[in-house]
Amino acid sequence: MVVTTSWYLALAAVLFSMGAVGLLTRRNPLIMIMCVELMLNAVNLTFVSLGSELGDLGGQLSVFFVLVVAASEVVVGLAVIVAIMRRRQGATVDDLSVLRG
Amino acid sequence: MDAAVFLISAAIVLAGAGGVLVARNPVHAALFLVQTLFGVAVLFVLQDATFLAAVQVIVYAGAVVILFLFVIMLLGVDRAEDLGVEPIVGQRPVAAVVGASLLGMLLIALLVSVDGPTGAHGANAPLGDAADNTRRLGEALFTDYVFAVELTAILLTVAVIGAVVLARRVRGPLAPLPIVVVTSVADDGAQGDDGTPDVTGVTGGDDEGEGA
Amino acid sequence: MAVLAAAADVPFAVLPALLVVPAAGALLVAVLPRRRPELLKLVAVTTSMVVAAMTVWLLVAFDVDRGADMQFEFRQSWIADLGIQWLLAVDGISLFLIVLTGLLFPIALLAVDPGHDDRAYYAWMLVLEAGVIGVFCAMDLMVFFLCFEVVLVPMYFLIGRWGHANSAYAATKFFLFTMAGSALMLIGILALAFLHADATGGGLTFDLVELAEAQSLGTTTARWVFLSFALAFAVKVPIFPLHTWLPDAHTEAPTAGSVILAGVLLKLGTYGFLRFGLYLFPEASHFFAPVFLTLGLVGIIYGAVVATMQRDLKRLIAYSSVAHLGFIVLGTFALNTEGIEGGLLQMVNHGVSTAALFLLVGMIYERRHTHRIDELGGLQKAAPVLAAVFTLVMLSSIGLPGLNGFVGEFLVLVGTFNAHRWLAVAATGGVVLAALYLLWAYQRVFHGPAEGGNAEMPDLKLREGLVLAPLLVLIVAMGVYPKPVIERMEPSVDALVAHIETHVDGFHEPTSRFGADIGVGEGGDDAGDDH
Amino acid sequence: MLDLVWLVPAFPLAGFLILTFGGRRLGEPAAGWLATGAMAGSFLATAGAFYDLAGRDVHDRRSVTTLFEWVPAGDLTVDMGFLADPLSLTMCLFVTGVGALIHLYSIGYMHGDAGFRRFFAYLNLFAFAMLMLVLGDNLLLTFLGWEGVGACSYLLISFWFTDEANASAGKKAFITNRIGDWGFMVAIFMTFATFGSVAYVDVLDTTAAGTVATSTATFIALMLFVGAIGKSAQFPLYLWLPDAMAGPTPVSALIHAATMVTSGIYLLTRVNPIIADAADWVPTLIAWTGAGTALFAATIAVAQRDIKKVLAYSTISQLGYMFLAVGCGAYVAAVFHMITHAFFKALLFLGSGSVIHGMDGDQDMAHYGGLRRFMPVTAGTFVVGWLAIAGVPPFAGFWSKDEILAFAWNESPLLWLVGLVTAVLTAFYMTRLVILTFFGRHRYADPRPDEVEEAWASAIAAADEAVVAASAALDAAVAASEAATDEPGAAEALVAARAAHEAAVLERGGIVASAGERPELPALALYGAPEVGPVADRLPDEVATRSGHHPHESPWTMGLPLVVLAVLSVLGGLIQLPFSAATKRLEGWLEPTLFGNEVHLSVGTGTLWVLAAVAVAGGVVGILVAVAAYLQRRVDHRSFEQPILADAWRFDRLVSNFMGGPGRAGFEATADFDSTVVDGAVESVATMVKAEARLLRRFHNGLVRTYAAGIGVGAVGLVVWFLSRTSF
Repeated sequence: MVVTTSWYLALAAVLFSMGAVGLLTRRNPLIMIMCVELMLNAVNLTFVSLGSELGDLGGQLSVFFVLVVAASEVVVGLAVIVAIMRRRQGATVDDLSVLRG
Repeated sequence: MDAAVFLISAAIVLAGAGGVLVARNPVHAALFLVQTLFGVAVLFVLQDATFLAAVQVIVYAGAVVILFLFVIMLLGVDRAEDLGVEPIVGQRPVAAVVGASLLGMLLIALLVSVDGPTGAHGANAPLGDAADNTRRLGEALFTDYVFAVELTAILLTVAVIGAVVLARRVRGPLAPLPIVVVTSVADDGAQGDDGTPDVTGVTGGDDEGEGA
Repeated sequence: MAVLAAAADVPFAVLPALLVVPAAGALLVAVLPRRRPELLKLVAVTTSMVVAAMTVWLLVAFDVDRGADMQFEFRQSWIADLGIQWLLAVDGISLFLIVLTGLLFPIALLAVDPGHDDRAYYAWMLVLEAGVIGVFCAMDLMVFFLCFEVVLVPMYFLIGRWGHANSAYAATKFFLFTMAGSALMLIGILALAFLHADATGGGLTFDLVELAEAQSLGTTTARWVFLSFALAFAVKVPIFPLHTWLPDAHTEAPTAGSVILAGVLLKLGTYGFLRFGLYLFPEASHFFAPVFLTLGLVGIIYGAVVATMQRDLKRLIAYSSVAHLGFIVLGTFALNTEGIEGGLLQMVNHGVSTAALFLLVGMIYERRHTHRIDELGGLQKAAPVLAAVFTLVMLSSIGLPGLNGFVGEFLVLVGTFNAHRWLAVAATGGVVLAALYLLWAYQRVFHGPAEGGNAEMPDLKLREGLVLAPLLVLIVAMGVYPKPVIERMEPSVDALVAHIETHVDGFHEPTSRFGADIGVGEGGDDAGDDH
Repeated sequence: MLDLVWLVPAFPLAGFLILTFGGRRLGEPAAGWLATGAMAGSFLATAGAFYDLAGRDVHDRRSVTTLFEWVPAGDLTVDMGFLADPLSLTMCLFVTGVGALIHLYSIGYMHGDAGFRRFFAYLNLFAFAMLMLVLGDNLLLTFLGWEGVGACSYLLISFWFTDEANASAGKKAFITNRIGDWGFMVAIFMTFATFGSVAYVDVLDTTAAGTVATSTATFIALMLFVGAIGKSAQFPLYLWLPDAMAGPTPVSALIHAATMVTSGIYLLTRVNPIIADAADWVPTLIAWTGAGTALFAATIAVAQRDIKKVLAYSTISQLGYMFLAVGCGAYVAAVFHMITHAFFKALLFLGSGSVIHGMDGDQDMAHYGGLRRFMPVTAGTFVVGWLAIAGVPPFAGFWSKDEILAFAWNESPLLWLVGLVTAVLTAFYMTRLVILTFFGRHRYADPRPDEVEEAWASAIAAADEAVVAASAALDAAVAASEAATDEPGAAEALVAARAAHEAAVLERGGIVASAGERPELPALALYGAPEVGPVADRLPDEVATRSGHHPHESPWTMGLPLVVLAVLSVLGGLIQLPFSAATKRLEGWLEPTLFGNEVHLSVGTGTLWVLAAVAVAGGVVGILVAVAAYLQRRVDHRSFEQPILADAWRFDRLVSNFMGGPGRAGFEATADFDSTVVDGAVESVATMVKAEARLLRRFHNGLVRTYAAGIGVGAVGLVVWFLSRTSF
């Protein structure tokens, strides 16, 4: 039995959805960022698989950039979390609703 | 053979993701994340994207997750999170619906509407085999996409500086963040109810103010 | 005259300079050190003085013989593909309003110091001046709209930051009111331009003259578009039901703010009616004239009556402005030379007189720290000179012949009488009421025994006298010899009336019945049913 | 000389400017002399123009001097031009002449007043405005003067502004005048709409040519009449004139007797062609308004005690005569009476001013009496004025009034009757005034009702105190006797104290009783000093000090004008004697300005003689009755001074009550309407917007995960949308 691109895509879809659900359900900011990473990985997976499907290097190139962006995002995000946690030990995102209208 | 590898790694990936989803302790979640990332890396190899696989392992599993762990240790937020309760009313159902429908939609979109392999080939740089994948990537990055690469460099620098600025320890006592109880979401402030009818809501300015 | 003609076509583009100089001055002030109020004031005043000088030069160089057509025209494409261009010009209608602006700003700046945040204050004042002048000389609808809006911002801050107790409320009220109006006007402008483009098949243009001469809109469309303009102007004027922002704004604004607001800003509306109402939409203006005439009349009587009962001097003057501007609206929509000229003259006169009144009230406020009439009294004993000046200005505002207020008022009424007798007869009643509320206020403030702080209130200082002097001179001069002003306005006004006559079929300028046959019989007959 | 006619108003204007900007250096009396000089110069200029004009041929007696274009707008062109013709110059002559005299008088009258310079500045400004009114060659310029005199009148009435009453009087005058000015303005509009010009030359000639529709002429005439009754204080707009007496007396003489108030008659005379072309009922209306006002005001004057009030109502009444004349088409008679009235009424006012000056500002005739001994000059000249106004031949007033009455008879005997009754009343109240002021007892030192009241009050208070003291003493005595019963003296002391107490109570009872049945003290004590009974010694000190006071005659600056005016009041009649066309100098002189609209008497000479005789007889009757009532005291004067008359038929009160009541309430209501309804609508819009905002802000709860959910839903939605648009 041969692995078609569709398999990868299906996997990516599942992974992405799981990340999304995690993002919506978890309260710990760190874990929420992790969920974002999951979603990014799902996207990367689709890039790579469609790239190889179409025999196009573009897919992998985009993944490269996504990686970079993800990395910097994590860096900044974690910095923000550190800044917050300094002030409020063990704060969950639900506690941080200063911008309430 | 391929199928086996795919299925196994897919299982790993999903298991990891599930772990991240349900792990009550951030540290565990981080470890589950590593697992997922490895799985994805394997899938990359499976698709001859060897360089990306390597980067995936080094950067993600190596750098990012370690960073996560550092933060966790630094802040000692490895306290378990109680998943039994959900403070926000109706958040879980929404999450379920969103997740499910996302899944459905994406499956439809990716599988049906694309209707599988088209056999069409990109006009872009041709995809080599695993051997010269790295070389081709390098060529592409530093010729056609060199400008974008430079941009990423700048982006990273900015990110680093930003991180330093955000995370540096400020002198003196820190202003505590205001605690806003979630259940108080629905209350609408009392502004404007004082005698003077105001077109402006100028008096409404107060509760933005309390953040500072 | 040859000299003047020569002066008129010198290469020096005076109109852009009139916009640029105050703007530049504002920038300069903005970069000066905050801690040097006297320096800031110096810069601001000199800038406005330069502008004033230029406006006076404009007045001198204005070619009376070519009074009808646009002079000092300046054309510079701005946003080419939208057909928007910097198109500035002056004619008899805008000339004196520009001069008035140039005159009032130095006075307002010299008269009172902001007290705090000087830098921002002076910067905003200069921005305001640039905007106002822009409104008066813009001949491109988009540029006009731009300036019309730009004016709001400085005024908002002037009222809000340097005003009295309840200034934030007043400022926002002012802003929202005018904004609501002008938003519609923007739609109107765009509609006009696009419809014109469609009708003519030509490119998009916002050139006022071109649009007005083409008259390419259908009657009904034109009426709707006119209404969108009219609403904006009606708010600015303000016309009767839309006037409530004015008393609040005046009461809360700082003295300089009130001076500029009453002296210049209110004229934006009436000027707009002339330039963008009658000129762009002659048919619609003629069609809606009865409405505005009625509202103008209501404004005259209503404003006067409400003014009579005010307990705050500034509020009282604000309502008197409602009445005076009612006269202007009346004259404008009489649609004949006398009326429109009277309206124009009244704009200038009201600018001078009311500005002077607000300055005087401001001076009283500096001494007694109150605007409330019942807290004042018997001031004439302590400050005879101040009282004398106030009397003069008051009489001019009442419309005493020989002072400036009368000429405009009279022309307006004569014009209205020729067009609509009964309106004029009723409006003349407003003249009686004017005497009522002003004299009563004067009696309560200046007459009677003086007690408490009123008894030893210091009299007018020389500096204040000098600030007031130009206004007083104008008050007398324009009452005794208004001819120079009128003869510069007349050609443009005649052209405007002719424009209306050509574009409204069956419309003839309503004027004196004297002529080929004294049609007195007919004239007499309407008079006949009078009693 | 005629082209220099602009000098006439120029002199007082210059005077005004110098006095205004001349600074402090121009103090007293320099300012006064300067102003008087300006008026004198103006008078000379007028005289020069007068002789120049008189030298011309009769039909050439009209010259227009244009200085510059005043208001050139559209078809309307108004010049700053002066019309010199017999009518305007006649007016100028007595305006400047009488004006100069009154200026001179004021130097003495305003002596020592803080606002000396200001006063003369105002006076000059007034003279300027008045001359503009007279000389203006078009309605608008006349209107300039018209409003100008109104403003100056306002300034001068409220000259002593620290007193609220004066301030209100000034305001009232200005506003009431404005109501008239409304008519004037409308008339100007109509004139322009009809003739395309407001210049007298065009308007009058066109009208005289008879091309104007009756209805138009009627309208214009009516509106001008409205203006005229405002300025000339005719019913119902006369209300301001009595109050205007709050101003300094020279002002009352100049503005509110001689000049300004007559401008209404001047205006109507000026536009006589329009009145002639108007419907017939317009002149009738004018005549009856005049006659009615004359009678109405005369009845009020009978019961006034304030000397200036009497003169004020008498002025209104005399102005009524002039309107009567105008209404009867007797323009010459109107002008004639205007001139003579200017002479004798100015004289009377100045005389009263001199009296008030001598009595230290007291204006109540009840406090006068027998002043002729103290101020002979004033008294003598005043008597002349009295005879003149009472219509006693050969004084000036007789001739003019007689002529008016003749024309009234010519119009309708009923008018004549009203005029005659008025004449009788005039004679009566003027005689009353003269007697009360200059003859009879010197009542100045009499105790006045309020003082007597005071005395009684103090007496009763004292008695009360006595009783209190006595009872206290009694209690003390009782206590003492109880303390020491064996003491021999105690009993006697007790008895004495009790007796003293009873005495005090009795005393008090007596005083209260007599206070109860004491006679009502007459305000006007003609019969010897009022009897104040037991409290005479308790009168306040002022009474004593007053008895030592002696009214003084005024300085020569005040005396001279009186004398001159007295002479004029005697000889004034000479300018128009009814015996022959030759003696009717004024008529011949004014003829060119009347366009032949002067009515000609259709009654025989005999009738005229009879009428004159009757009029004189009426005057004499009035005088005799007054003498009987006030000098010989054969008739009780109270039967004339009815309260309702003293209250001016309650008309003024009625109007002011309305203004203060419903009128004011209406204004208040409008103001509230503005703040509640109009502004309320605006506010309610704002409130609605705020309510919506309050709803919407609930969605912005600040919870990241909620927002995330929103994004998720949005994402799903997007995908759905895309899918729905892709064809499978």
